Amino acid sequence: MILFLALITGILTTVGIFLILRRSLVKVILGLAFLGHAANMLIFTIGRITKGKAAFVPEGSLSPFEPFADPLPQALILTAIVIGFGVQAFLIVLFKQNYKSLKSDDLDNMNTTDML
Amino acid sequence: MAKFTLNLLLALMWLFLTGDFGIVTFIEGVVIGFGIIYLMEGVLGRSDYTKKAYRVLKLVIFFLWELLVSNFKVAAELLTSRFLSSPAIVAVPLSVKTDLQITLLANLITLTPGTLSIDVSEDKKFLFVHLMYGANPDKAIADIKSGFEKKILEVFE
Amino acid sequence: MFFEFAVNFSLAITGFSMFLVLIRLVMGPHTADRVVAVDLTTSIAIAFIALYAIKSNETYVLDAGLILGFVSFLGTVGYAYYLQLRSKRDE
Amino acid sequence: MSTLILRTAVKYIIPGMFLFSLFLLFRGHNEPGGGFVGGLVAAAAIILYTLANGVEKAEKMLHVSPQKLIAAGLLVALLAGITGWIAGKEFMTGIWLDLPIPVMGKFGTPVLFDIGVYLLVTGMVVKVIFTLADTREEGNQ
Amino acid sequence: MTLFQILIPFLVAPFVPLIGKKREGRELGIILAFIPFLLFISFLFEFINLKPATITPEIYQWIPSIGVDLAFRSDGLSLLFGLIITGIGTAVFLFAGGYLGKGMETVKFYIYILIFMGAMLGIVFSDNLLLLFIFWELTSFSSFLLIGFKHKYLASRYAALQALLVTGIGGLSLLAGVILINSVTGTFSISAIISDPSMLRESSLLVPIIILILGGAFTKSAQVPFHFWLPNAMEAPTPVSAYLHSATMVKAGVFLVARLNPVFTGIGLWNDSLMIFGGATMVVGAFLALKQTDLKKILAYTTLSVLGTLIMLTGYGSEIALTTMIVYLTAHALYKGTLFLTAGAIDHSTGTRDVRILGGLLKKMPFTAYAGIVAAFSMAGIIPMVGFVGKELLYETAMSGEPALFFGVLFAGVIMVYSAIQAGIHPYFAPEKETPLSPHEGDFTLTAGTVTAATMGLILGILASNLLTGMVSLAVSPVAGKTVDVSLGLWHGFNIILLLSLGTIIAGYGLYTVREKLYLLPQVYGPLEYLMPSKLYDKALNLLMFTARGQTSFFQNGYLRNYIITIFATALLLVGGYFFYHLDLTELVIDPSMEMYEAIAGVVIIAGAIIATVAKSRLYAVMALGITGLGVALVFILYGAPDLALTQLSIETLSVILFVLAIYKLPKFLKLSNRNSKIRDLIIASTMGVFITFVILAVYVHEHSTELKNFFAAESLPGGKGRNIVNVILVDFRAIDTMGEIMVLGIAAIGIFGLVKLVRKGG
Amino acid sequence: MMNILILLPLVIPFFGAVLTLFFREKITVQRTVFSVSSGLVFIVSLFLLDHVFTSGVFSVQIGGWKAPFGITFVVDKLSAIMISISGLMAFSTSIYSFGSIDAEREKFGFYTLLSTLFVGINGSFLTGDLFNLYVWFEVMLMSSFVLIALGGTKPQLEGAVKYVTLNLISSLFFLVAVGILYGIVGTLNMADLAVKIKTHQDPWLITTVALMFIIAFGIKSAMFPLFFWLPASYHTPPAVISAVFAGMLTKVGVYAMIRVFTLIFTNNPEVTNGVLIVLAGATMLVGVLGAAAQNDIRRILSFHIVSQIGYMIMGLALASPLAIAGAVFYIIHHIIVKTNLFLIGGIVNEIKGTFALNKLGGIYKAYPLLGLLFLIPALSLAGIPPLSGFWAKFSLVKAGFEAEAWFITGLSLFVSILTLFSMIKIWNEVFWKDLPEDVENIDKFSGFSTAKKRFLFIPVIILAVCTLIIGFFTAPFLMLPQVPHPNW
Amino acid sequence: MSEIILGSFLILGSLVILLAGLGVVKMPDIYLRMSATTKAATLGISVILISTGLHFGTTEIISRTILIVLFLMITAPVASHLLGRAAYLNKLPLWEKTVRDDLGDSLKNKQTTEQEQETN
Ligand code: NA
Ligand code: NA
Repeated sequence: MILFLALITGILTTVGIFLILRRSLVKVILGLAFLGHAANMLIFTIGRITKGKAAFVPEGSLSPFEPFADPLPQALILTAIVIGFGVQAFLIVLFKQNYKSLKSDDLDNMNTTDML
Repeated sequence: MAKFTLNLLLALMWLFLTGDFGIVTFIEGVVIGFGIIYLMEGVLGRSDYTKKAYRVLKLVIFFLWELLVSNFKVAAELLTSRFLSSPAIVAVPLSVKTDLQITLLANLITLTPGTLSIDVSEDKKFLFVHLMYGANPDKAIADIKSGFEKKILEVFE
Repeated sequence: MFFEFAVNFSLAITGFSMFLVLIRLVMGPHTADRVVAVDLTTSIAIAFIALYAIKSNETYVLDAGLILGFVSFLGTVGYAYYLQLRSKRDE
Repeated sequence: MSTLILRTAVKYIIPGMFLFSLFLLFRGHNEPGGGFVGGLVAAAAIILYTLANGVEKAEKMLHVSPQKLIAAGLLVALLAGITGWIAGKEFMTGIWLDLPIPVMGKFGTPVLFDIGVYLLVTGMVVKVIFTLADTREEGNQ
Repeated sequence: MTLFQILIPFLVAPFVPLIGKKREGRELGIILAFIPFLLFISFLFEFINLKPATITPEIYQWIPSIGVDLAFRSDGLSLLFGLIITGIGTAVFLFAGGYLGKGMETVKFYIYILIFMGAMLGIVFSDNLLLLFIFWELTSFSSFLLIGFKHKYLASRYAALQALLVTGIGGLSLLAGVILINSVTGTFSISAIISDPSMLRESSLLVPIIILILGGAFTKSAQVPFHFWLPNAMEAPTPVSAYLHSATMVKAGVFLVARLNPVFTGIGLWNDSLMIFGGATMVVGAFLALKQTDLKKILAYTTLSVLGTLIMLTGYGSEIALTTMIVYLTAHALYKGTLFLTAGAIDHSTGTRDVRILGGLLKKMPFTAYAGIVAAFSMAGIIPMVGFVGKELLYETAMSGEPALFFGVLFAGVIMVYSAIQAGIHPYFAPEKETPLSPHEGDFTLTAGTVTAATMGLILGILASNLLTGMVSLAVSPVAGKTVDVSLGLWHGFNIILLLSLGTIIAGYGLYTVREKLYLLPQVYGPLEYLMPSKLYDKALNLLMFTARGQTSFFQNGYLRNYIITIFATALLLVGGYFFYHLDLTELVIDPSMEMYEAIAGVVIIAGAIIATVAKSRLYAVMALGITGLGVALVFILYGAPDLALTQLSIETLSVILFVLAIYKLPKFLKLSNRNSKIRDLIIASTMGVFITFVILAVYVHEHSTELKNFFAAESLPGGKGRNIVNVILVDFRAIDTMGEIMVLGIAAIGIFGLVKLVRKGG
Repeated sequence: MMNILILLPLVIPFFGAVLTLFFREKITVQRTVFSVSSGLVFIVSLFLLDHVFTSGVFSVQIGGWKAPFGITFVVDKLSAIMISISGLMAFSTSIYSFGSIDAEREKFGFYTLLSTLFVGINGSFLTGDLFNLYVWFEVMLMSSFVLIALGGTKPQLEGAVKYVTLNLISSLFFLVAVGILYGIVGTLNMADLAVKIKTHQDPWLITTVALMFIIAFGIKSAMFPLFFWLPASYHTPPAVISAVFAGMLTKVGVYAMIRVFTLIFTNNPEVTNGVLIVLAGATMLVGVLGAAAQNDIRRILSFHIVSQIGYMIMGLALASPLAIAGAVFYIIHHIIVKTNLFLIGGIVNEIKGTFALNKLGGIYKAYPLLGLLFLIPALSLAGIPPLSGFWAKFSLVKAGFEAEAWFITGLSLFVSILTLFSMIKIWNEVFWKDLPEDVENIDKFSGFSTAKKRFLFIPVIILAVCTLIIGFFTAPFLMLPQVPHPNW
Repeated sequence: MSEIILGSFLILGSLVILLAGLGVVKMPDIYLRMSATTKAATLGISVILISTGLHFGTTEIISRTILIVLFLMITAPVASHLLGRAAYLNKLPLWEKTVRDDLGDSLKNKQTTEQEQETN
């Protein structure tokens, strides 16, 4: 199952990078979202996974019974997801405004600020 | 009155959600429900909740039955690969008046066999329904009117 | 014994159904068709989750089912909103 | 996208969603949920309303401006942190009332913090949606 | 005391605007000339009372941690330079006021030149190499400001930049040398280094140190091949040329070489380099002076020649050579400063500096004429000028050396005479010609300085056996690193050297008579032109600009995907390369077992991922993202992370709504990338994917510490009062993370609002 | 008391941000809140400085949860210095903003965003937890995203796309690296990481992560070949925003790099420092050449940031105490100087309405004081003694020679002459040369109110004085940082 | 015993869902697809959810599953309506054998629109 998760993470990474290399800004944003998924999956997997048992303290007990999932990577991912959402929302709007001013979402039209 | 009912309903829902039917939870639910209704003031229209339990029940049972039947029909359709004949979009003249009634009708129609509500005319006089079997559209319209619409009208009488 | 089989079988069937729906997602042809597919996928996921709740005996999983219900509906409304704006734009 | 059916359905759905969102918020300390998801569900309810009725009506329904919600959320979170200082402990130390409350369990600054999160998340999402869905000024662009 | 003396000019500089705002230039000049003058007097007293045996450095702590102190040393060499700096300074200060007239520009001028003077004094009195370097750089920069004084002219700006770059490069070389010296000896103190040079002389870094130090000295003193900036620097106002580019700053390199001579003398590299470069500069400068018609250019090229001579003499290293160097240096400062100032006065009054149209000024500008003629005599080495003493010594030294150098010295000597006639005799005695302005003598500010300086040259010559001898012996000992007995005299009787002098004078005059033909000489011959250092400088700058543009448009090419590719390629090369190089595949834990429901979640994720890459419409791609999000949420559910699943699902949907609201206005289709780039991208992307996969597998080889997990589990309920450990982490254990996170959301909201609602025109 | 003080650099601007949110319509309130809060942060930072220099490192456990379980906030010499610089920057830019930011931007949350930006920056300096550092980075980045795009002009939007995308990629590398590190070691507390890494069975895996951090922080700090976002965007927003970014942001990346590579990843210096030194050299050179090719004040200055990041990385890579002290000194110096140069560029723009060299000229004649104020930071940047940049360069060169790193040291010297070249180019074109004849001679500045003029000049003067102070009274600053405390 | 009943229900529910899956693939136009799937999916999911609730047997869980079912029942048809309407507004082609189109007629009466055919 580690292999399975590792593979999925790898595929998400591949897709994410492939997408951010597209010319369409929408695809770039999607690519970043995919990379976000990949990062989350990576943290999730690499922080050691436990099948099925969430990190809850059952009623009548002071601590959870082993085995339970490591809650820390989950907390980190949650933070990362939410941050990612904020960033993605901003990116989407940035994209919208860019489209408004350029009438295009082609990144090849967005290089006036770099030119000599 | 309507708001009060809604408030109680919300409190009840709170009980369901928590799965704890104690009095404190109920009061908690009432308080929270009140807050929500306050927030939505002006949005909720007047609604009349009186004892129409029987008619509601009738409607529900009728609906569930129709739901079941519809699935068998679709199953038959798909499994036998019998090709559909003549679908159609028809305009069903509405007797129900209020938004809630129209919505209810539309939803029930959608959940039942071979019919799918697509739109309501702007004057709320027609419901456009897609029929899987539109060979005899007038019969279908009549079925709707005598089935769901009638029962809904009864409930809201 | 049978129940366990039933759960596994149902999991497999719902999974397969999701797969079928994904085929429609790919086939399209119109965006609205794809939206139907996405909506259905999320809906079926509710059943999947419920079945998994039984299998793993973890009831908290069902909360995800309720959320998924909201999400499915909200998403569909969003897509429909898009399609409607689109249709306006195209006129 | 004002269809009668959607409008009517939404009217009856969203009180439940609000309720559910608060439920998620308050029991999040003990079961799945918390300020984030709670806030997101509350925001989802408002979004539904917005999509069905337009921004203007949604603003009216909400009473407070989303920006204030954001500010309030941050403030509440900060206060939850500072309470630790007031109690003579470190920043963000959990200070608990010794009084059990149903669903929530106990009330303490971490719960207050979660409420801040809830407010902020709701405010944030709503603010964004209002901004994007607001077609009132589209005409002059 | 020395600190105070050096600080004075810096302290006065900020107040110049106050003094000068409403004053005539000459008044300002007179007032400010008191500063160099008073300093001159104070140095003079010090010089008179100097007892070489009792010199102790004056030290103030500055940055003790790196051994940089405000350390000063007033020995004969410093004081001689101090006298030149303040003495010529007095003349220049006086002159400039009248020359420049009233106005803000004059005020600026005095600020710059005060700073320069302070810096120059700093160089010569520093007993700390780094302090010396600081002042060194300050002279370069104030020189930059002064060369570019008439900055509205491109030529001025060009020359200023050139001088700054050339001396700047030299400065860096010097800095490197100084730091290396420090690394070897552990000190910056010049006294300490001189008193025990053995550590340095035996160091393995000796060669680079010498080269680096000479790099600094040679650029500053305009030695071949760095000489080209000096003639260009003549764009500066004439007082500047007189002061910086002949009398003082350009001699900083000579000073440095002289100052460090006791450390390095006797080392072949040191002496040979000085002789070769100095000799070459002497000859090249002299040769280039041949065809000049502009007074200032004539003076500039002969200055080059002299600077070369001075360096060469130091390289000679014998006592007599060093003595010669000091005398020659003093003489040069006096006559060249004067000649520059008279050139300025002539320019000021006639409106031209072209010797071909100057003439007959003897009567119209009698004082200037006096100063010019006396200085020219000194330059030509005619008795009884101090220049004569210098030249006699020079020939004497030259005769003891290599024949090549001897002829070089003679050649330069002839041209000195020739140039002296042109600059100091010709304008006064040649037939009068039409000049742009009708010539007249300026007021005393324009003449007092030159007359005094010229006369000083005369006096020093006449009093060679006592006054000059005293001065020179004090100054030469620090250069030689030992007490040198100096005995100078004006008259040595008729001897071969006198004969040589006579010969050069006659030859010089001879050249003067054929000057019209010399003016027509080409500057350089044939293909040599392409090797001219000034051409090379331009070429280097062009090459720099070409490279700069080329590499910038290569790297910063405007295409986001190229940037991204570069980043990932770098990551793959660095991180991936390192990783796979060390990865031991046999160690990996590969557990291919998989439950059916896991596979379903996997299929959902992968389906979404693949669709996203092939989707041809934006919304379709967005849906694909949603599908993947759903799959990821399922994975979270399967592995015990319900909170993650809830959040993931909600957020995924909200993102969809945002996308929908943002993109509905866009055209539906997008097909922008071509096939080749897709393949390239796929290769990069999948390599990265493989890397990530293997990293996960590699990390699984060893268990990690579960200390944190156990702590959170144990403390969640008792300490955090919650059963949902993830939530307790979020709102309690690591609440400050969450605090930052909600802040991000808040900022995003404000940003989005601002971005949409605030659209400014233009930009 | 210290346990409160240490958090104030975070809490004060946080509270300020909240206040400004509540007073959206009242610009005066927002201005006051922001400048007072940044002033307060500066004052607090002085107390922190005092404390670390008299009593040493101080740390606090957020929420009272002991390390490594809770999040640690640490103030040591390095972070105290960085905090004080950030306070100073916040304060001076606040004044400049009053004079230069348009009312619309002020209304649309400019001060809120600046506040949150500094929350993120200060958080990054103070935290002792690697993931928490990620969070503060994100706070900082998000604020900067908005600030760079706020106003929505076309160049801003175009620049923002690149800025945002590439920085997000950096964040992803950072996040992934932190995740992997947790997977390997099982902890996030920096000090704990340092301890646990030393005894780990797979040092090569740790080094892999270390290299990943080089990529992540390398992008953030605009290192070659990861710097592209910077020259693409830094010249697009209003001058004061460019100034804050130019001064603070990349330096936070370098700061993080110094933290991580002096504290955590010390196990394989041959590889990490080897990589860093090569990249440092390339960064210096590519940056300075990029600047040489530009013809716009802010673009020149932007490329120079890249170049000078190379110096800081060089110091880090040389890794001797002097080298690190030099790198830190370089950071301090560069923040002040570069911010000031951008502010001065902004004043030039206020006067003439452009940053383009070919449309400028004659400023020195009309505004000699501005010329002087330009020369101070410009020459400092080029390392002309005895200005601050010289001491930075000096320390690095000395460290380089001591490490016998001849090539990089020589390169650093060569690059400094090119820096001088660029600064003189600006000086020549903007200040010295006359206004080109085909350019309309406008002077918007003379029409400004006295208050506005003061708002523009005061911060420039403050920063110039700081540059002079650091240059002339270098001793305490050069000793200050030494090596970051190895054991928190 | 109850396990056998619940198990059967689960299987039944999943089969109904499979039906929806087949329907969405096989039906020729979007209206027919929705017609087929909305009810099938809703029914199937509801059956599975209720069975799940009964399996766990606590009020908490049962009430939770009932809530989900109710929510689905309310939203599913609304969603279908929205999509159907949107599809119609986007001029999605009806299946060629469609015999009658009142909605189209009513719209045509209101406005004349040029027919742009879009396939995506
Ligand atoms: Na649904
Ligand atoms: Na549905």
